[in-house]
Amino acid sequence: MLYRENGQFKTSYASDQQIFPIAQDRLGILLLVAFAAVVVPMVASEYIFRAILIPFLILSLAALGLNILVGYCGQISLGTGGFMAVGAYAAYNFFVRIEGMPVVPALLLGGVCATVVGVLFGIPSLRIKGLYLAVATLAAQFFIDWSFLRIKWFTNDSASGSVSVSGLQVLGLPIDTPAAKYLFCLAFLCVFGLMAKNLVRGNVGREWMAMRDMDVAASVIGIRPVQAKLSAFAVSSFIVGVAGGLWGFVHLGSWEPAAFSIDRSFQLLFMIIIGGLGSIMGSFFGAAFIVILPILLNQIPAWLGVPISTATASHLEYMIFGALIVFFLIVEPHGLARLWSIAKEKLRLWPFPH
Amino acid sequence: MSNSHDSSGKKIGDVILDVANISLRFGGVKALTDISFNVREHEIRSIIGPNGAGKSSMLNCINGVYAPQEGQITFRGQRFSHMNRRQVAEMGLARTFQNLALFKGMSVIDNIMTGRNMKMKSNLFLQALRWGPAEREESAHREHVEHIIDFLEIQAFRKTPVGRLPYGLQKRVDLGRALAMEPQVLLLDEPMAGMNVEEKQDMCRFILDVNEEFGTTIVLIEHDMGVVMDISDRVVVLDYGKKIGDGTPDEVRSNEDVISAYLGTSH
Amino acid sequence: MGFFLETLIGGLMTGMLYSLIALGFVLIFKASGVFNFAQGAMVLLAALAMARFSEWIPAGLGIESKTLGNILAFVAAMAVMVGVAWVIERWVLGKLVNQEGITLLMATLGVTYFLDGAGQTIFGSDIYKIDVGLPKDPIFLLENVFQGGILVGQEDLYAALIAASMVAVLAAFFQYTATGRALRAVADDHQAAQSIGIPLNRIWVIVWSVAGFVALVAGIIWGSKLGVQFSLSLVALKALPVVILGGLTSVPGAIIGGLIIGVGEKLSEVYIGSMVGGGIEIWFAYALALIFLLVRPQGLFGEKIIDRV
Amino acid sequence: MSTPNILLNVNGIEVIYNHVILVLKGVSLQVPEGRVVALLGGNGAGKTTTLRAVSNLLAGERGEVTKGSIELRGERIEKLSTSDMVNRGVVQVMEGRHCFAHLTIEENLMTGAYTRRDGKAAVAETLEKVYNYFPRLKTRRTSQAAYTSGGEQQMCAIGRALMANPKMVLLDEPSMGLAPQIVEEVFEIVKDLNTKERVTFLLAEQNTNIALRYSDYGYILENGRIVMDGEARALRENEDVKEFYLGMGGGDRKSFKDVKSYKRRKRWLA
Amino acid sequence: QAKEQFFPVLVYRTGPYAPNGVPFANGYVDYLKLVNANGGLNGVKISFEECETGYATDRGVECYERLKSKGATVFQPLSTGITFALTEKAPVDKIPLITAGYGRSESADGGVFKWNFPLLGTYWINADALVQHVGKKEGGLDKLKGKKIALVYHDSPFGKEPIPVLQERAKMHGFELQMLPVTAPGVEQKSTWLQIRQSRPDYVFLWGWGVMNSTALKEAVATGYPREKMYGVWWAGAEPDVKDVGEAAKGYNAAAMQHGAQPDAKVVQDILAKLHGKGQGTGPKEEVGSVLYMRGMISAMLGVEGVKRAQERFGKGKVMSGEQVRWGLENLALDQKKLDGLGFAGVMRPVSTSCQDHVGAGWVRVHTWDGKKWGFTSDWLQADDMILKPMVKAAADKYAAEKKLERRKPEDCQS
Ligand SMILES: Nc1ncnc2c1ncn2[C@@H]1O[C@H](COP(=O)(O)OP(=O)(O)OP(=O)(O)O)[C@@H](O)[C@H]1O
Ligand SMILES: Nc1ncnc2c1ncn2[C@@H]1O[C@H](COP(=O)(O)OP(=O)(O)OP(=O)(O)O)[C@@H](O)[C@H]1O
Ligand SMILES: CC(C)C[C@H](N)C(=O)O
Ligand SMILES: [Mg+2]
Ligand SMILES: [Mg+2]
Repeated sequence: MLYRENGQFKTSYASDQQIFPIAQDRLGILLLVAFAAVVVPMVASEYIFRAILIPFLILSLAALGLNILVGYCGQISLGTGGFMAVGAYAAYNFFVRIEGMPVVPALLLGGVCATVVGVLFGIPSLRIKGLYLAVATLAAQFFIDWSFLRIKWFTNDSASGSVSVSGLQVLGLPIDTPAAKYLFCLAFLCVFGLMAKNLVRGNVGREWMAMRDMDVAASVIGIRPVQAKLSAFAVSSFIVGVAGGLWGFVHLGSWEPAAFSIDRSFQLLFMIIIGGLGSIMGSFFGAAFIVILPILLNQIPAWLGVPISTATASHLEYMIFGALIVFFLIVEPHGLARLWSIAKEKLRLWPFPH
Repeated sequence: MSNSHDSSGKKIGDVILDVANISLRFGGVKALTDISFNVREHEIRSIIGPNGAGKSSMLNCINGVYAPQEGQITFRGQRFSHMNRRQVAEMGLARTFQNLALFKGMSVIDNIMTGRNMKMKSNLFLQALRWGPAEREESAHREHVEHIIDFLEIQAFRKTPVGRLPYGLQKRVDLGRALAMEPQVLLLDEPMAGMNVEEKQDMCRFILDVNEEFGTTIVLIEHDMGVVMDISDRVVVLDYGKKIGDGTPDEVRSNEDVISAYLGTSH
Repeated sequence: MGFFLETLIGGLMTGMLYSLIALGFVLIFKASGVFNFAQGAMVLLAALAMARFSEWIPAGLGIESKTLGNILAFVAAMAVMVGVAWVIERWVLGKLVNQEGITLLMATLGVTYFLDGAGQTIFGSDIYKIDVGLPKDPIFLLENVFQGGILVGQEDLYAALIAASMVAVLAAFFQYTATGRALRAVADDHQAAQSIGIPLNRIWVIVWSVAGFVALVAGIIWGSKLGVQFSLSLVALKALPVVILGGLTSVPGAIIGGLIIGVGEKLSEVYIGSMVGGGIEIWFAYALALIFLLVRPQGLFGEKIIDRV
Repeated sequence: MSTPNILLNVNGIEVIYNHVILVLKGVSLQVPEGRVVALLGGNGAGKTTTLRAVSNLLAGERGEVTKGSIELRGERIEKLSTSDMVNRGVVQVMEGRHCFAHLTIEENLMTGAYTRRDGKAAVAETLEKVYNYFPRLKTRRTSQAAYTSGGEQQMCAIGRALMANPKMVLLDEPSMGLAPQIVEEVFEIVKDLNTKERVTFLLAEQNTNIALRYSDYGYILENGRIVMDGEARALRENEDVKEFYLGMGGGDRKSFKDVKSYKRRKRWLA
Repeated sequence: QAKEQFFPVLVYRTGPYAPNGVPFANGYVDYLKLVNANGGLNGVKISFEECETGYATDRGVECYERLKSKGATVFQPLSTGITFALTEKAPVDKIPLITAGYGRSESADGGVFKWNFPLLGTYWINADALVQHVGKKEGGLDKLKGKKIALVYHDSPFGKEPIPVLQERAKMHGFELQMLPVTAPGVEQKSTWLQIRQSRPDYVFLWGWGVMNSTALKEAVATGYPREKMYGVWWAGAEPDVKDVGEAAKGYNAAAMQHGAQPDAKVVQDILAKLHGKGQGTGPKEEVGSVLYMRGMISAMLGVEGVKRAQERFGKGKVMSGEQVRWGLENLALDQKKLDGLGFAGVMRPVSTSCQDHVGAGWVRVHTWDGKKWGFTSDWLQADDMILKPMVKAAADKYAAEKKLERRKPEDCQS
């Protein structure tokens, strides 16, 4: 039906404080979740699951975590890959070293380890800001990478540094089919997405944003920088760590530190910038853009039946991808999420412009 | 509560804030030299002076943004050689900023809600789940903030990101955020800059209301002498970091030093 | 002792080479407030252009002299870089005036992808050679003092000299000329700079061209050291700790930062790395930068981060 | 339409920010050469937006002129860049100072002379002139702009514009944050430049009182529309203007203390 | 619709490893084309599609998923990292992996790694052969006592593969092993080579790939380490590794996975005549027959022969399934005659695999760069099974235990 806000009067603050104050939005989200949980598993092919949907969900989750830190709290981090690695390797250790450890607690414990490491590396943020902090967080990235390559204990003494897990199950249900894996990730994403949304629209979220927008003013109204920043690091690394665990356990199954290299850190950062800093929705948009677009671009020549060589195709893919990034930034510097909300705003006003 | 508009009828209390021999230097620049003055409870105390006199720096010392090299500040009986921002805020001191220090990416409501952060107690987990108490707390504070929004007459802009508001309204939001802290002492740094007469009148009304209804003590920096002389109980005058006058508006107005340094003859 | 000195000198030389790349970052940041992620891609593109033109031009025109061939190739490669600068201004930055730093950074990322793709499409993705006659053989100093002498790479030595002189020129330019001042103004506030009539578009073309020139020089030196192929663009990653350690806005900082990082990472790798299994230099460089930043958050020579209400 | 002595002609412009926010809804105004024209109006009326439209600074705010035309000496200028405008002698002093934070006060001023081509000596002369206007700047000349006080920054912004030796200045809220005498001085400078050097001014001001005292003509803008215009003198006498913009409803100036209306207080208590 | 056997082609023609990835890919594709030109697999045409992995594991996995759904029946991941990831997936999807000369060394054990085929050699074989070779140079393995060998390796699973064997050998013969990791992609090696200059190892083993190799050679030149004492893995012994170092790399040695650069081989001449001669070749003509081109060709040939072998059992002229190809690979019997017939005379030796042995032949030669081209400088070497067998078995058992797998039963070997 028509997308209208009119006539929906809020009679209490609680109702105005809902996640999606507009009824059509609520309905839309419900439908979307239902679609994702019920329809998609029935229609998607194995390739779509394994190569597109599962990576998309997991990276969305990681982007969501990173967005809390960068988008909401304003602390640019390039150590995300590292924190994901901590989550993955820690979960791995819990999983293989403790007999009978179920998957979900292992992943959550992995997240907890990532939290600890994240907070540790977050401490410099109390002094270092902006791009300086961004580059400094690379110290975390490279150090963590190195540790997992070099310290054999972390990889259960595997000679190559590569580890693998198998036989995942939740409450006796095996997670081996692509659809099961997909639903498993989807569940994580929904739960964490909801919790993150709650956080950012509550007091903690406001404290983060206040730190981001103007830290002096924030401290003057009584926000404690230490607490605000470190809590952002903690929450963010927790989510990122869990995403790392999922990436290793569910998507790759077997991985080496390179799976969480600096490229991953950059990739995640790009996702949230393109998607929209400080927007939960933006994390999803960004992940979709960065995960799916190259795959699509890569396949377009094949679909069109244009016989160009792989090299040319992937160079073209790079060029088009780069051009699209620039294009979207020019259209809307605040990311796809903002573009989306402008579109909605226009829709709301339609057919009366302005 | 008094309903007289006359300053003589207002209960002015004891000294709540006492600034003693404050000196502040930045490298070679002496922003403040040996400044002392006090502020009494419930009064409206103005600080005036030419540009660069050190007025904003004075406020910055009071709420802990700057640490003066010398001197003490006594607030509600506690003495500090330099103030801790959080502690000061907890003790009931709030301020607005000359160069708008709003949280640009947040909506009006959220900006004002941040003023209540110290009063919100529920922890991270409760907030993540929006479990009962967290939800109730949020609603309660939201209600308070809505009152402030009504009071400042910015209902229409509730959800607008503050960065998009015109300057004058941003100043109001700044005030709103400070009010949300329910402060005992409110420091206002040029709250009326960039407003026309009508808007200044509104702003004065807000300030006076707060002062009278809640007994909030106000420290005001302002360049509009009309406003300062009309609403303040006492005025401090700074010039080049030194105090050159202190007293009631009438006393200050007739002080020769003040006239030559600041007011000029045209006033 | 001899070995220590050798490592030290090796570190200093490598550091200078990092500085050369860091310089490109600093230049653009200082002059437009953009953290140019594409610096590495520019180095690669410039090197590719130089390498291929120095094959194509002599072959096409039948030029025998290697020097002449190299000079022509240099000119052609520079023309490519100016073209890139123009395109970036016209299609990217010009449309993003007054946006936040992070948005601009992201845009340069788009540029990176584009240049990587375009460069390899045009110039190929094989490994190519740049030979501008930098001597490759090592020289040995103080052979009478230390057994075996102290090894110094001649190529590195030349490169270091070139880097140092470029830094000196650029530092003076920023501090003492009116254009330099205007550039710094642009970095502070695009809109205000426009309001007083600084033509952002022209300025940006110039700055990016200069950065292109720096990239070309860096590309030639690194390219003749490593060979020209894709990984050249990754060298930029090594310049990041240098830039922040020296200060994002300081030209001389790029040099000092480079020296500190170069020495720090080589010494650490050789002396600490061998105890813990090696491969620590990359994170050590960053950790070193981090430690310096804890003391000076704006880097050694960077402008103080303004934090006022 | 433009007669020779109309320097700036703004013709029914509409401005939209971010593709959705319509701010100016058909604003027209003329600025004759050598005059001082004031643009008045409350918060959010669209004064700044109008000035930005003229100086072409809208793009950076993601705004655009979607209707109408702007002419400078008969030439359409919507497509020009800001620096073209400066080269044609039109300089804007932006609202909110916008000094170059990392540059010293003097460097700020000197960048203002970026477009000057008349030699170092002439620039130095203008610099001296600006220091004469604002002695306070001279004492703070080596200080980084970010670390000067609000008023000092305002002076710096005005001074910086003057360094370009403009033919026309778009002044946005020059009085903001300045001490009363300085405000007076700024307007004296306006008058001075206007009479001696025939510099044309278009000024957006909240301080209606002083703006109307120093200008020849005024436009009042509310909600993106011009609601009234006329000779400054006439406007000053207008009853509505007196009440709403000069705070002198019904004759004398009211004390700020007495403006509280019962209605509002009641709402606050409720 | 004609019958087609689909061959996925994972390649990297862009990115840091492109200079090495391209000739390999060209050889691979050219061979497939050649097979088609010669009438296909007993009448079944080969169709193939390239997918760019950039040598990145996640993209490799994506390629795998994509091409798998198009009916791929045998994968060659062309990266040890990707192989590790796919080793988990292949058994589920029932698609065999050929990792000729790379991958997990323990996957030589077909009893555990049913779907992996590290044909022609694993890194353990490579490392062992090199030790034997330098031993011979010294005049006997016992002469290695007290010597020092530095291993300069790509800091990744690939680079770490040879370590267990080298350590084992070091223990046996009493030489010292100095391990020097190089962070990928390997453009910064100054400190590595300073350390080498200081510790003066008798030999340097270079376990590199891509730009790391040429950089290592340049640093060796810059620090004056004799190239003659450097021995590369078989992925560090091709033209792109030495090309831009040129003369200065003279004397540098590398293992050859049987073949070297052999532009004169019959199969190469066939390709030149039947493809490049008609303008249907892939890549530049001059590179046909270069080391990596040959390797690509051989890898493709192994896959093709696997399919053909399967057809022998399951029906000639039919399209084979993954499981059938797996059987074919497990029962390869490429004797010299067959090889010669295919045009590989002088290029390689017979290969025959079995249920237990997924390598088929562990022959190594050493070739040396003379400043212009690679030429063989050693006899055939063979890894010492006495040493490797138990190691492979132990490692495979460990893997099986971790994964809770059973060793394959004899009857499983029949299927
Ligand atoms: N960048 C922007 N994006 C969106 N809306 C904007 C932007 N700038 C201004 N506006 C809107 O345009 C309207 C007019 O603003 P403008 O700044 O022109 O007013 P003004 O008359 O200068 O007010 P003031 O006296 O407060 O400076 C306001 O409602 C404001 O919210
Ligand atoms: N952080 C700082 N570093 C250096 N100098 C400073 C700093 N803060 C203030 N100053 C200087 O101290 C003096 C007083 O500044 P302050 O901002 O207190 O003036 P003010 O009285 O508020 O003036 P205005 O009315 O113009 O706002 C000024 O000359 C200013 O340049
Ligand atoms: C061609 C590649 C398989 C070689 C690479 N070094 C690896 O083993 O990963
Ligand atoms: Mg001030
Ligand atoms: Mg305005």
